[in-house]
Amino acid sequence: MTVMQLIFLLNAAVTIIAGIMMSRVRRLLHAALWLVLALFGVAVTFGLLEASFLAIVQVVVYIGAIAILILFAIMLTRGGTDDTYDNSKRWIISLVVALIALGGILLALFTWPQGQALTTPLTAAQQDIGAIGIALLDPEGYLIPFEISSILLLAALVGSIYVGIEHKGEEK
Amino acid sequence: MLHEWLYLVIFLAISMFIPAIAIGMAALLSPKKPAPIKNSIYECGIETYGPTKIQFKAQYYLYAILFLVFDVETVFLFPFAVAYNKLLLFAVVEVIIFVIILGAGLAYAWRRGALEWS
Amino acid sequence: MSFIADPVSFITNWLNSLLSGWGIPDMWVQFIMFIIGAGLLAFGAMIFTIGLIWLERKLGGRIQDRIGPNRIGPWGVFQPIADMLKIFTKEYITPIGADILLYNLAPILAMAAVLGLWAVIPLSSTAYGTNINVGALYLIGIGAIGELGIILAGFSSNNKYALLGGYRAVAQLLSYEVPMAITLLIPVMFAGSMGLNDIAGAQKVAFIFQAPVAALIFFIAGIAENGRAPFDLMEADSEIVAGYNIEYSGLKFGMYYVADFLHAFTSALLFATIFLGGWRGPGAEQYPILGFVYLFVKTAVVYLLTVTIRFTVPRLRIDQVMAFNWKYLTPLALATLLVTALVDKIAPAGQGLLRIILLLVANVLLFLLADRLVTLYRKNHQKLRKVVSEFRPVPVTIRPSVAADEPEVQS
Amino acid sequence: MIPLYWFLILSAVLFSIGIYTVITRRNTITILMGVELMLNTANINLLAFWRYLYIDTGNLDGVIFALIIFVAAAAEVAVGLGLIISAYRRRQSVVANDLDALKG
Repeated sequence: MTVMQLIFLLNAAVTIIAGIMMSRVRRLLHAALWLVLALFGVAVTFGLLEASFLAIVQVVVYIGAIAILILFAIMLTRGGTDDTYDNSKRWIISLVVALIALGGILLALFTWPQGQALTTPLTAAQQDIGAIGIALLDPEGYLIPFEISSILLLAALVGSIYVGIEHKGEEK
Repeated sequence: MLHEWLYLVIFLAISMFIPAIAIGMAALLSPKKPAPIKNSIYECGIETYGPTKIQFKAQYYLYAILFLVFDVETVFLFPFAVAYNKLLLFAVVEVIIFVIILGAGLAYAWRRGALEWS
Repeated sequence: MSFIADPVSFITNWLNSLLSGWGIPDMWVQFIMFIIGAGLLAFGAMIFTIGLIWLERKLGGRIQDRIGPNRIGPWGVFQPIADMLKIFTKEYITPIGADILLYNLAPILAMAAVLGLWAVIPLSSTAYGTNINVGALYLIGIGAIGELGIILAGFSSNNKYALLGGYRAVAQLLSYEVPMAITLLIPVMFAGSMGLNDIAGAQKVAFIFQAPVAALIFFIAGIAENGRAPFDLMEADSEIVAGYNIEYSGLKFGMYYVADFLHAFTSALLFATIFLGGWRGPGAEQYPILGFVYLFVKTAVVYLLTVTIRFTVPRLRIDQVMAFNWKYLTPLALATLLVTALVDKIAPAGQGLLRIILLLVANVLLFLLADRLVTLYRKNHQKLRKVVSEFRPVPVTIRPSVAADEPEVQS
Repeated sequence: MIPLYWFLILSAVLFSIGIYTVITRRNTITILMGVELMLNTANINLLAFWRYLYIDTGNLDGVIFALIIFVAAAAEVAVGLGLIISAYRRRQSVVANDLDALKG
C-alpha cells in the first residue's frame, strides 16, 4: 500500500462518514456543515486525481458559494425547521433502495475490465489550465457550452431574483 | 504537482493546529468559574427576550445569489485569463459576449430593485 | 549559494543534506521540510502580528491626536505582549445554549483562513510556500473558509446580535469578493499563470501601471474583505453591539482580534505582490535577500495607507456599502476586465512602452467615464441626495421616551 | 497507484448516500443537499474516467463536463432555494409533505 492509497482511503472514509452524518443528523445546520465536510472530501479526491483546477473550483463554488447559500436559506427559514424524519418504515425502504442502487453499480463495476486501469503521473503540459481556456473558447471545441452556460446562469439569476424578491402586496 | 497540494494541506493543518493549541493552552491557564448569570446571553444589560433565531430579510439571500452567479462566472473566466496570451482577438470577443450576458442579469437585478437595501 | 545572498535556500539545502545524512528516506525528508517550513511561516506570521498591533495602535493614536500605548517599554512597544499575557489567563465564558463544538471551531477557522493565505505568497524569488498553479483561485477559496468561521460564530453563539453581525459580515464579504475576483483576473491575464510567484515574477513593469483601475478596485475590496473602516459595519458598536464575536471571551476572542490585524497586513502583502511587483526590484534575482526588503517596503507603504484610511474615514451605512459594491465596483470591474483584454489584444505584442501607455490611457478614460456616469446618476437621484444631506432640525421632545434606547433588532 | 475502480466505488457509495438522503428527509433543503452530493459524485466519475482512460488523447471532455455540472448545480441551488424560501414565505413550512398545493 503506497502513501497515495493511504491518503485516498483516509479521505474516502472521512467523506463517506460526513455523507452519512449529513443524511442522519437532525439539526439542519449540522447537516449543512457535514455536507461542507463531504464536499471538501470530494475536493481532495479531485486533488488526488490531479485535477487541480477543479479541486479549487470545488472549494470556491461549492463551499464558498453553494454551502453559504444553503446556510443562509436554513437561517432564513428560521432554522426551526429541524428534520424529524418519520418514525415509520420509511427509512428502511430508503435504505433498501439505496443499497440496491449501490449493489447494482458495484456489480456493473466489478464486471467491467477497465476498472483495474492504472495511470501515470501527469506531465506539466497535461496540467496546464490554459488548455482548458483554449478548449473552452475554441469554436470547434466547447464554445457553445461556454456561452450557453452563461445563458443558464442568467436564467438562474433572473429566475431566483424574480422568485426571491418580496413582491409588494404579497401576504406575509 | 501533488507535492504542492501536500504542502498546502500541511500548511492548512498547521494553521488550524496553532490556534487550537493556543486556545487549549489558555484553557489550562485560565480560571473556570461558570455561573448562571455570567454565562447568560448578552442583551444590552437586560434579560434575554424572544427567540434567538429571528427572521431575517430575504435581502441577504438575494446578495448571496448574485454572489453565487458571479463566482461561477469568474471561475469560467480564470482559464481564459491563463490562456490569454495564446488566444486571438476572436476569443476576447467571445468572452465579451459571455460577460455582457451576465451583465444583463446584473442590470435586471438592479432594475428589479434587488440591489436596494430597504 | 552563499548565506548572505539567499539565506532561505541556504538553510533549506543545509537542513536537507543534514536530514539525508541521517539516513532518512527522501520522501520523508521532504515531508519533514514541509512541516518545518509551514510551521515556521505560520508561527512567524502570528508572532509578527504582535508588532503589528503595537504599530497600528500607536499610529492610530497619533492620527487621532492621542498618545497611544506608552506605558510598557520604550514607546509602549511591549504593550501587546502584556495584553497577550493577560488574554491568555482570561476565563472562557461559554454562553448558555451555545453549540459547543461549532462555537469552539469558529475562531480556529477564522484564524486558519488568514494564516492559510501565507502559504502561496512569495516572500522572495526563492522563499515561497508553494507556487501552486491555481494560486489566485486559492486566495478566493480560502476566503470561503473565513466566511464559514464568521457564519459559525454567528450561528453557534445563541445570541441575536451575533447572528445579525454574522449575517451582515458574510453578506459584505460575499459581495466584495466579486469585484476582487474579477480584478484578480487581470494580473492573471498579463502573467499567463495563476501562481502568485509567476505573477510577481512577470512584473517587469508593475501591474499597477498597466491596470490602475483594477488595482484601485482590488485595494478597496481588500479593505472591505478585511472589515475595516470605512467598511467596518460588521462590528458597528452602535448598531449591533460588537458583531459576530460578541459572545467570545479570552483567547477565543483574541483569535478574532489577531486574525483581524494579520489580515490587514496580509491584504497589503497581497496587493504589493499582485500589483506592485512583489519581490521584484533591481538585483532581486541575484540576491534574493533583497527581495524581502523590496517586498517589505512596498507592503509597508500599502499597509500604512490602509491604517491611515482606517483612522480617518467615517463608517458607511450598510445600504451604502452594498450599493457601492453592486452598483459601482462590480460593473466597473467587469468593464475594466473587458477593456483591458480588448486593448491588450489590439496593442502591439511584447512588453513595449506603447502597450503600457495604451493600457494606461484606456484605464484613465474608463475611470473618467465611470465618474461621469456616477455624476449623472446622482443628478437623476437629486431628490434622494437632498433628503440625506439637507439640514433637518431635530424636533425636541420634552419627555425622552424609554423605547428609543432599545437597539433595532430587525435589520 | 490507485486503481480506477477505487474512485468509482467511492462515488457509488456517496451516490447511494445521496439517494438515501433524498428519500428519507422531509425537509426540502436537506433534499437539495442530497441532490448536490449526487451531482458531486457524477463529477468524481467524470474526472476519474477522464484521468484514467482519456488523458493520453488530449481530450478535455471530462473536465469541461465537470465544469458545466458546476454551473448546473449553481443554477439549481439558486432557483431551488429561491423557490423554497418563496414557499416558506407563503406557507411557513419547508417540509415537503406540507407543500401539497397541487394535490387533487
